[in-house]
Amino acid sequence: MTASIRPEHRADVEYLLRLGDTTLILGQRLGEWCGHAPILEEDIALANVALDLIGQTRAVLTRAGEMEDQGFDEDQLAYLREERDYRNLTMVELPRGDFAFTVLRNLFVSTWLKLHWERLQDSADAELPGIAGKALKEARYHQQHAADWVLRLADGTDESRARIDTALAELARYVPEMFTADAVDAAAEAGKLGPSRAALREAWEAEIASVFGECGLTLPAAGAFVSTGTQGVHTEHLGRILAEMQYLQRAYPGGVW
Amino acid sequence: MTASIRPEHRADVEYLLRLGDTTLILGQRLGEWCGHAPILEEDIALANVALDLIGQTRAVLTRAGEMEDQGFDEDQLAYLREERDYRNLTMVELPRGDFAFTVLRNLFVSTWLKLHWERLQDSADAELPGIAGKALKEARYHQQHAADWVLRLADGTDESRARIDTALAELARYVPEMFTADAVDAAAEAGKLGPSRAALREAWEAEIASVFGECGLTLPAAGAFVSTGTQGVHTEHLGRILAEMQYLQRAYPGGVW
Amino acid sequence: QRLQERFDARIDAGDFIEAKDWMPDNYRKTLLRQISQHAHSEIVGMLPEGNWIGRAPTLKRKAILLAKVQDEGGHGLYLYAAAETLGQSRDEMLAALHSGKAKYSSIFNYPTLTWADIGVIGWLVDGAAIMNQVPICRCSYAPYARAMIRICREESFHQRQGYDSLLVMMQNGTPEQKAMVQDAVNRWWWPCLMMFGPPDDQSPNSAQGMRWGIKRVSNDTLRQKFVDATVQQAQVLGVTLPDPDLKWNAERGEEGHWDFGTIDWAEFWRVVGGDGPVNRERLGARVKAWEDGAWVREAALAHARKQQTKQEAA
Amino acid sequence: QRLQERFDARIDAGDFIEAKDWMPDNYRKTLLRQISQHAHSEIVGMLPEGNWIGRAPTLKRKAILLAKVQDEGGHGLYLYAAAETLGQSRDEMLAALHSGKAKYSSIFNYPTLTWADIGVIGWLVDGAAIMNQVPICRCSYAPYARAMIRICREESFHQRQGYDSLLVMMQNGTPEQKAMVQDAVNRWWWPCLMMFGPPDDQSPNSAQGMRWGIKRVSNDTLRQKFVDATVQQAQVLGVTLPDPDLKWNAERGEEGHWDFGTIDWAEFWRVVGGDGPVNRERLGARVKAWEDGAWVREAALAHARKQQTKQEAA
Repeated sequence: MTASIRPEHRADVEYLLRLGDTTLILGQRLGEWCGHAPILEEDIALANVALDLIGQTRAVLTRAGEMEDQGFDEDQLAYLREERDYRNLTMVELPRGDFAFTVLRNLFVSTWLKLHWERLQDSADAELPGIAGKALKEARYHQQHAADWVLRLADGTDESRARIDTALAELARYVPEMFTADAVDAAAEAGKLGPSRAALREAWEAEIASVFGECGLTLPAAGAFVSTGTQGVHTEHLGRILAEMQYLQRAYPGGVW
Repeated sequence: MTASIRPEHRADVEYLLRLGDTTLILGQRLGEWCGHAPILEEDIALANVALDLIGQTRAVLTRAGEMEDQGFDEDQLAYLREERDYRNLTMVELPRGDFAFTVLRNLFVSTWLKLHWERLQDSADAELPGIAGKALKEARYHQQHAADWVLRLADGTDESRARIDTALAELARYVPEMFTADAVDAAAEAGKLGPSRAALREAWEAEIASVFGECGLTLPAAGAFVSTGTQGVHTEHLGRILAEMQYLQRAYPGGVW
Repeated sequence: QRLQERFDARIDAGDFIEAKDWMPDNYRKTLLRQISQHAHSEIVGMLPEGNWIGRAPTLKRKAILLAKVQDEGGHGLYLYAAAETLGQSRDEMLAALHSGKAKYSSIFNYPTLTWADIGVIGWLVDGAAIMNQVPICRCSYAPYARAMIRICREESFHQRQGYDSLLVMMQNGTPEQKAMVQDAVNRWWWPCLMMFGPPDDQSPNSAQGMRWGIKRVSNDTLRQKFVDATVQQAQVLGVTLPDPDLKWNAERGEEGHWDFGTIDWAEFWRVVGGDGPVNRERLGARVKAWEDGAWVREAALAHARKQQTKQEAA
Repeated sequence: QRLQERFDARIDAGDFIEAKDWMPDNYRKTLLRQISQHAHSEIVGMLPEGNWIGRAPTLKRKAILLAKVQDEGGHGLYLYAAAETLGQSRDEMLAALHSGKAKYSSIFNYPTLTWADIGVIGWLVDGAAIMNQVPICRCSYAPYARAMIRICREESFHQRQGYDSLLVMMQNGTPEQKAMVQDAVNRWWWPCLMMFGPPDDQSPNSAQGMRWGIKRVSNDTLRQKFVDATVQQAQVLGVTLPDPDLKWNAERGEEGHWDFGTIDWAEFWRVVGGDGPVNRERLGARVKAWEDGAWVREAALAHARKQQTKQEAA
């Protein structure tokens, strides 16, 4: 492996990259907590979520590489694309923030992923149902873990409530992207590869509302801004993540690990 | 430019890399302040110091490449070595810290560099005297700028004094490396390439004491620990600096900039 | 009344107004708003470029970029100084920036995603800024005009450096580098056209600005001039401007103009209104720098007071 | 007195002591110190490895590393739980760590400078830890012994994974990768030998530990066993251990041993005393995590209290 690779911009591949890059970059962010969490149990739990996400990434990127047909494996796809060819939800590339930001983001993203995995069990693709079945169990646990913490923090102290409120205000801005469908979604839906993002909005909002309802939080109404990481236009944070993540692959061309 | 380069471990080249890597990495750290300094004048001043340091780096690494004789240019040397082949003072790779840490480190390093440039004006090397003459003027300004701020902060408010005290406690640990000579220093001295680090201690301590004397600071006595960046054994910070600094060169092999 | 008449007459005669001269309140306010906004743009503009200092691909490019942000800081200084002649302190102007009351150029609410963005900012963003700023060198308020003369000279230099760095990549670079340049142009082109402000028929303040000799050329005129100049440069560079409606129209004006497509003014107003890609990050970074630096400024002040006391005692 | 005699008799008979059993104060204190130090080592040990999670070179290696640090966190949990049976809370133990009163394994005061360090930590550091820990699976204090059995099983797995990752690089990697592995071995070898503690004749606590069945094998014996086992593995790997005095001595012991050079005990004591390469960073990171997380722990507590009040009211 040496220079950058560029996958063809095919709708089915893009669809999988959106999933696989979202789990990859969130896994990367959660890995940053290692040794720095508020209690040992959370060092373990966040490492565990990250581990699951990296496992999901491996399965999804491997499948994306098979579809794409230039023979790219999971590591080439994870490590050798240029920034503009990553397709993750913008939300996951934001800095790890404080623990409130981390668990609220985990709640949002794991719910979004869970809804995908549920529906991907019925994908017409040969591999995705199997991948989704395994990932679904993990996502349910991730969602539960995040929801438990959101409840605790929202209904804890004044400080923890203020921090959850701040996190919500920051993250809400990146929610519309989760449900703004485009041609890639339309093709996936038409081809029975997987659901359009738009189709998940109602269920997602209901699940979030059910958690929020227990602790008096409200999801802000969506603004006009729609972030565009899933279309490859990211924030300035992704470039820094990639500089770190890709470093060894870039610095040791032809290396075997 | 593609894979990593490895300069031969020749004493004269190592000697120059210690200078050039120190200016390079300190310049890199100071660049992080851009847009984030306490007042606009300091955004400008720190960018200016960084700019001077990068200029010095270019001259010194170019000369090191000529001596080394594999035809490496300044950019290959700056961007394509592995971590263990960098030779900067450990002190400069420490995170940028707060403004007190930044100006105190600048005082320590610019004084150290200034003493080098003074003596390098008499180097037997064909190029170094010219490089040193230009750099000396810059280093004097850097030293003055840093000293002014150390005075202000040490004799400012209780908070600024506490911050300078903290910075001093942190930095003092990395001072002994500045004056612990080894075979590279001995060879440079013998070959009239430049001074041994050990020969600069007295003058450095006197200049620092003269600044410190004005504001009641005292340089702590040296402990047993001697950091080893100049011998290529760094802290965990350098790897992260390099991941950022080298990213484009690594990700775009054969690129022309 | 007499003062107002004399002021109008001087403006009509093309005289320059100095800080000590009488001027109408609105003239002062309009200038203050414009100069401080311009100053804020210089310092907020350091952020998107600062994002790439650590990753500049060669030492030469790193040095050029450091020199550029240093210049921009300098421009901020001149402009704050020019604005201060109108009776507002820099701290007051910064407070207005930090509270969101004062604006800065909306172009800096777009992120710098690749190294080519740095070149494109030099070429297009600085290019558009120069188009906007050259007429201000003849602005009726002399301190502002003097600051602008110096600034425009440096900006032209930055623009050439930006263009040059793109030219190197397009002429000698790898296919990946060329694609990176084209991508950056695609992202920055339309926001740059918005830098000239809303269309003339939707720009209510323009007429008064023209009358006062603060504004010399209309938004649409400047925008057209920018497009005409840039199309040629894009051709030399070998990039495509992302506008299918772009075509030469020999019929317009004396020497013809380039027609261009419709600007998405909804986006413009959204970003100006605070809802662009990185508005929060930019303002947040400035506020954080200011707050984190409070203890430094207090220390400097305390030290200066102590020094003064000592000198007075001596 | 009777209790003491009965306790001694049980120890002599090789019985296990349980938490509810009577035990001498010093036995309790010694165990507490040792178990909490071991627990602290697990969590401080997450830091040097955590440093490379973000840069792991393949997804598989990233997953393996995440699983490993997760296991280490788990080991910390078991060990804190085992120590708590002796009457000190986890928070008290952490307070002792953060104040510098309690120690952790000095090996973690060395930095992880390259990716190969991660493999070498698995191979050598975990290898040395296992040598130290296997005898503790027969420790007289049952809760500690039970925790160690589980821990040793997982550590062996980690050691194999570390060794395997080095083997891949040494057998199939580039020359740069091989050099990276050799360099990591050079840096970690001597500190690993120090992990067994001071020489037997300078280890005053060892005798009492042996008597109590807390310590089963002496420092020097374990160290020799580690060297003997590791030399072979190094040969298979194709790396050179950085000790010119290393040579086979068929005369020593029944089956012979590898002689090795003199350990720099001054360095050992300096690092144990707090003056190693990254002591401050490691402890600083733990203290910062604890302080930054205070509001989270308070919130969890406040929430639990509220829930309890609700339940009691219902």
